[in-house]
Amino acid sequence: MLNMLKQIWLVLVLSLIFGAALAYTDQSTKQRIAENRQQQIRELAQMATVGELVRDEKGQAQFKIELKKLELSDKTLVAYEVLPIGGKGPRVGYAVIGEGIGWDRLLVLIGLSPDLSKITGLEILESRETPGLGERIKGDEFRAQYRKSAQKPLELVKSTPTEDHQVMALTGATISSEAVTAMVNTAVGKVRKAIQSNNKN
Amino acid sequence: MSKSNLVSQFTNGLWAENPSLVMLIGMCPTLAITNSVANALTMGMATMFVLVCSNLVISLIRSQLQAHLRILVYMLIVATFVTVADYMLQAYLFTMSQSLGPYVPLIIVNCVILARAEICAAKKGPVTSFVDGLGVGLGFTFSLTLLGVIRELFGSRSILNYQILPDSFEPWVVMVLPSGAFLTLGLVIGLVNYLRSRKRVEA
Amino acid sequence: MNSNVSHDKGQEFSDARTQKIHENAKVLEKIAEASQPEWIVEPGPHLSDKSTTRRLMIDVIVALIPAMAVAVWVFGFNAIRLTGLCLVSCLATEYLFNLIRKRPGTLGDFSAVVTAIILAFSLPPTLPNFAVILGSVAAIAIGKMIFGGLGQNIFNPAMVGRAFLMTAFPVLMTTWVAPVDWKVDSSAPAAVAGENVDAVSQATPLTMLKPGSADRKLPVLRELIIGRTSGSLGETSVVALLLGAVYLLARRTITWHIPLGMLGSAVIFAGIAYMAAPGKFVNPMFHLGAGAMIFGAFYIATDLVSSPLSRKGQLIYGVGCGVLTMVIRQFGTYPEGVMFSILMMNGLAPLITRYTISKPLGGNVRA
Amino acid sequence: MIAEKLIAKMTRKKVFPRGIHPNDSKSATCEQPITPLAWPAEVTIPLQQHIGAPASPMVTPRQDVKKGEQIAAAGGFVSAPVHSGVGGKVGPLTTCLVPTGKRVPAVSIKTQSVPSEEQLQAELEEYLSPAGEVRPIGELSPETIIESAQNAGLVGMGGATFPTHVKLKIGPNKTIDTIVINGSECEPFLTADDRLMQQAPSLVVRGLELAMRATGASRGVIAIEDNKRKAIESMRQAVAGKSNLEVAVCMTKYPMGGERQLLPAVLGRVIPTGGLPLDVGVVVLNVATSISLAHAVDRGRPVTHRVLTVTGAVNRPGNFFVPIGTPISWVIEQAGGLRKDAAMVLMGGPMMGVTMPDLSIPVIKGTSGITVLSRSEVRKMDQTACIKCGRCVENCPLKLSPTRIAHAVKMGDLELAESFNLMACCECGCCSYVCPARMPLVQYLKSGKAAVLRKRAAAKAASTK
Repeated sequence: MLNMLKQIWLVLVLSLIFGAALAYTDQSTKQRIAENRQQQIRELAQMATVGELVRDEKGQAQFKIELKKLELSDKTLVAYEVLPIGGKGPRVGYAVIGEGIGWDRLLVLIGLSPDLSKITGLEILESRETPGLGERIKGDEFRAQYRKSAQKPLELVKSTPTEDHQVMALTGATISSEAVTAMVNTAVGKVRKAIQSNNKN
Repeated sequence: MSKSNLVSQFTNGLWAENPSLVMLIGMCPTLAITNSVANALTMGMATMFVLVCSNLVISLIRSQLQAHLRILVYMLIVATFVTVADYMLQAYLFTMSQSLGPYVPLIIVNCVILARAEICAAKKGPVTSFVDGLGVGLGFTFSLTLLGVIRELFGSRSILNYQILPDSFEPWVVMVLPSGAFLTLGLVIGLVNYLRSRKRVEA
Repeated sequence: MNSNVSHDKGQEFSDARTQKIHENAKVLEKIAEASQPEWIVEPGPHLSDKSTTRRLMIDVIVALIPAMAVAVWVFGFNAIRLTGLCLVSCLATEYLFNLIRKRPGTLGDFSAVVTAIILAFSLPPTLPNFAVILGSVAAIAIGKMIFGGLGQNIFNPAMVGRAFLMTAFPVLMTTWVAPVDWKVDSSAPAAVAGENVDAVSQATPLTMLKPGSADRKLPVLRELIIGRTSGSLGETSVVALLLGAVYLLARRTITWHIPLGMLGSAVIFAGIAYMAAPGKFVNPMFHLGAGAMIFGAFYIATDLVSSPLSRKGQLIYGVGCGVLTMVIRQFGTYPEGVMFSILMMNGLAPLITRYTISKPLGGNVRA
Repeated sequence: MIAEKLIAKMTRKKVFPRGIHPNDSKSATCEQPITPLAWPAEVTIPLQQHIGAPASPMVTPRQDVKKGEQIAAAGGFVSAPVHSGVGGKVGPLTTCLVPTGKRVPAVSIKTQSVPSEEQLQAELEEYLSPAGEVRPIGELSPETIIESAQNAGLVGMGGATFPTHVKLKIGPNKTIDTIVINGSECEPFLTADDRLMQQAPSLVVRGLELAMRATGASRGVIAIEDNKRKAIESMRQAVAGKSNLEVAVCMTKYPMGGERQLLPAVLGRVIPTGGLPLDVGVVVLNVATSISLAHAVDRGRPVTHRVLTVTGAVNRPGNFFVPIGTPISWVIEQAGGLRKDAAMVLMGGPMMGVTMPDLSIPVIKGTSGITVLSRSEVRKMDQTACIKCGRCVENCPLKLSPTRIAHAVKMGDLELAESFNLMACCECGCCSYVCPARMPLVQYLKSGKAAVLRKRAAAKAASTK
């Protein structure tokens, strides 16, 4: 026993010291990290609903909105109610996080009009698609296509859309385009159902 | 430890034993996150921070190291500093930490750090080890940034997101892809070898 | 003649006949010494087959003439622009590389010409000039010279160049145009060099197969055979390519193993898929005619350097190319898979060689 | 390759897989009857014309020798005595180059009492006709035959120059059932064996029967390529009525005459790598060797002359009956001299023949021909890098991969080369012939083999110390 202790005392001591150090780091950064996450979502939500985001000289976003997380029965769905800053005034809209798989995990944030009838914006939260191909889903032109009525599920086509609910796929990036479209359709469908059932309750 | 020795210990890591261009270790971050200068710089700095800290700590406790437990102790130390670095990045450079993805935690298994711990820190005093960590870390940052500059310039027309090449220049997507990383690394290593061989001939 | 035998000068000869012969011999020796030719001394064998590296390469170039003609007919000036540009930049790259490395010039073996033409033929007709030049440089520099030049490269240089372009400029490399309509364009010159403003964009037969494609008006087989469809420069016309292929086979520049393996396995693969789900998959003959299948099977996969050495290995290699192509076409996102399948099999070629090389007649040498 | 197999089956011709089809270029000399060559002023007879120990000289300078007199004794069992084909005065003992490139001791003889043309012609006729009275085969013991061969200095006259008596002396554990006379003469240009089979078929058969008697073989096969119609015809007539003898017609293909190709083609027996025909119960003899064996036994005639083809860029190509030791320059002069465009002189045929740097080199027992190539025929060495076309692999009659072996040799990795079966190479040169990159493949293989043998010898020497 003594022999063993002789050998491992250093490991034990180091573990204790480092454990404490890590605990301290975690404590001191935890809040900031959470804020960072929230801030990112808030920025994107403003982009998706209001459509613009002004930054000051330091790069700090000037927010016009606040987010209120919706308590939904569907626990897999993360959605926010978008309210004007300070909570005063009518609801700006909704922000929903859509999740799916393109070539890798994809997270998007979809902005919806207050009556859930229109998609007001689409932002990419997390993507690791192929640069130059799939990553072009981040492009403004592609995302702008999604700003349309949410009444009918969107359809992806490969040539110039002829109908309103059609979205044109990116050349050479069909899978990523498909994934985004599918995520939008699912998320919008789910959130509508969830909010309506919430309202009923 | 004399001053000139310290200087040579420092420059050694910068050039003669540059981890990614000469020793060819730490290839994972070298290839994966050098698609932009900002990424490369951050990664290099994070690695340097971990390297310097772990070198210092290992050097301080080197007399107490049990030979068969040393790797365990190294990992313990390295993992701690990597976690600290990761948290710091997430807290203060959030977007950067997002674009680096899992590569910051992966510094733990970067052989550069383990190699320096084994080669230098476990044998030499804290001052030397500190300087060594600084030199190797800077060398690593340098080579990563070099690759980042080339790849970002041709792959996205810009350096540090500041557009350099005109719009008429069609970006070479291949440069920001992993295949572009291999190509660039290969060419840079070729160039380095050519320079080294010329130096040797002259000497 | 330099005699190795020392003469005994004072020798007397017994009879007149013998003496005469000896005198004759001396005269002969003198004549021979005066006019001694420089004998060529070199290792055997002293005869050789007519084929040389250069001839093999020229054969391939000749075989591609019909495809070139069709390319000009289908894509107009762009065909000439692409081929010319590839030729100039490939040859220049090889020349410069040799210059820098202080090696003797290797342009004379014509391999760079073949690489240039095959690269040009595998590019979309409207690819801008800078991309064409970049692709050529990548093909020769990265695909060939870095490995040590002709014969040392693992991958087909032209395909390396194309893969580079494909990853560097994915959009440019997947923008296709419809064939030039000579009736309309007869007054004005066809598409202005490099600028494809006037060109009509049109999906290739294979792109039409992919889900989501709006214009799924598949061309009939006859169109594929003649080649007036959109696609890469030299891959569209089955008949022109086959014409060249027959020439290559007749000249024994290529053997039947790789093309048969590749086309055969592709047809079988596509046939099984077609029989299993006729609605989802198309006729195997369509796959044979569309895209770079024929071009790849006869001209790219048969590249001597990057294919296995043994005949058995070549058959396996061909089958690998065919199956991979069909897997990519039918299950992958890319509409075309010839380039990737050939590059993948290039990587496997040394291994295939290793496992298919024959045992010597009479068994291995006993250690 | 499949088509060839099919044709062979249909025409009942023998063939081996792979190999090459060079232009045989035999038309210049195949119709030229053998003519005797006038004696040169001086002959230089090398004392080592065979594989094995050199012979030791038995003559002293200024001594007179008669035609057919022995001038050197065998230096051991694997060795052969040497006889003079001319009469004259022995010059000082000297050395000379032999076609293999070695410098060996030699005896030079200044010819005297040069025979007239008629005498020469008579000697040739005697050489081409069977001895008048011969002892029936049954009365000769194997030992007598082998001893006669040994005394006559008989060696393989196809080029390998292995002492024939060693070949015929079969060890106690081995049995031989077949003797194959190799009349395929697959080297382009050469027609000496062809002419011998046309002009002296009965001697070939006599030699074959003697060899069968000596080894105890029950079957005799004479293998001839199908481009020698007349030879096939005359040999068929010569074996008519002899049930244990047959003529096997082979397709014309290089290297049909190699033992490792001939036996699979004719008998369907594959010689194991590193083995000999002996290992599959066969002894292979060359046509000229067979004739010399008949002469040695029936007439006691030593090997002093041989028939060889002089062809290519000479003015009067033909087949000549030449005393051994005659310098090439003399032989060429007798064949009308060199044409103006002559560029290369080969001892042997163009495939395996060796270039002569110097025309004073003498004809030896294994010289089957002298081929002179013109400037336009000499292969141009515009060498490029190996393009891995696989033609050498496809055509190697031993199924080796010459390019891989050559590459290993080039890199100095002999072990790798050996693992690719370097030592199995028979040096036929098919690989170099077909190589579009004009790589001297067979040269790499030859030098690799030599290097391995040197290494082994050094290792052996070191271990015995």
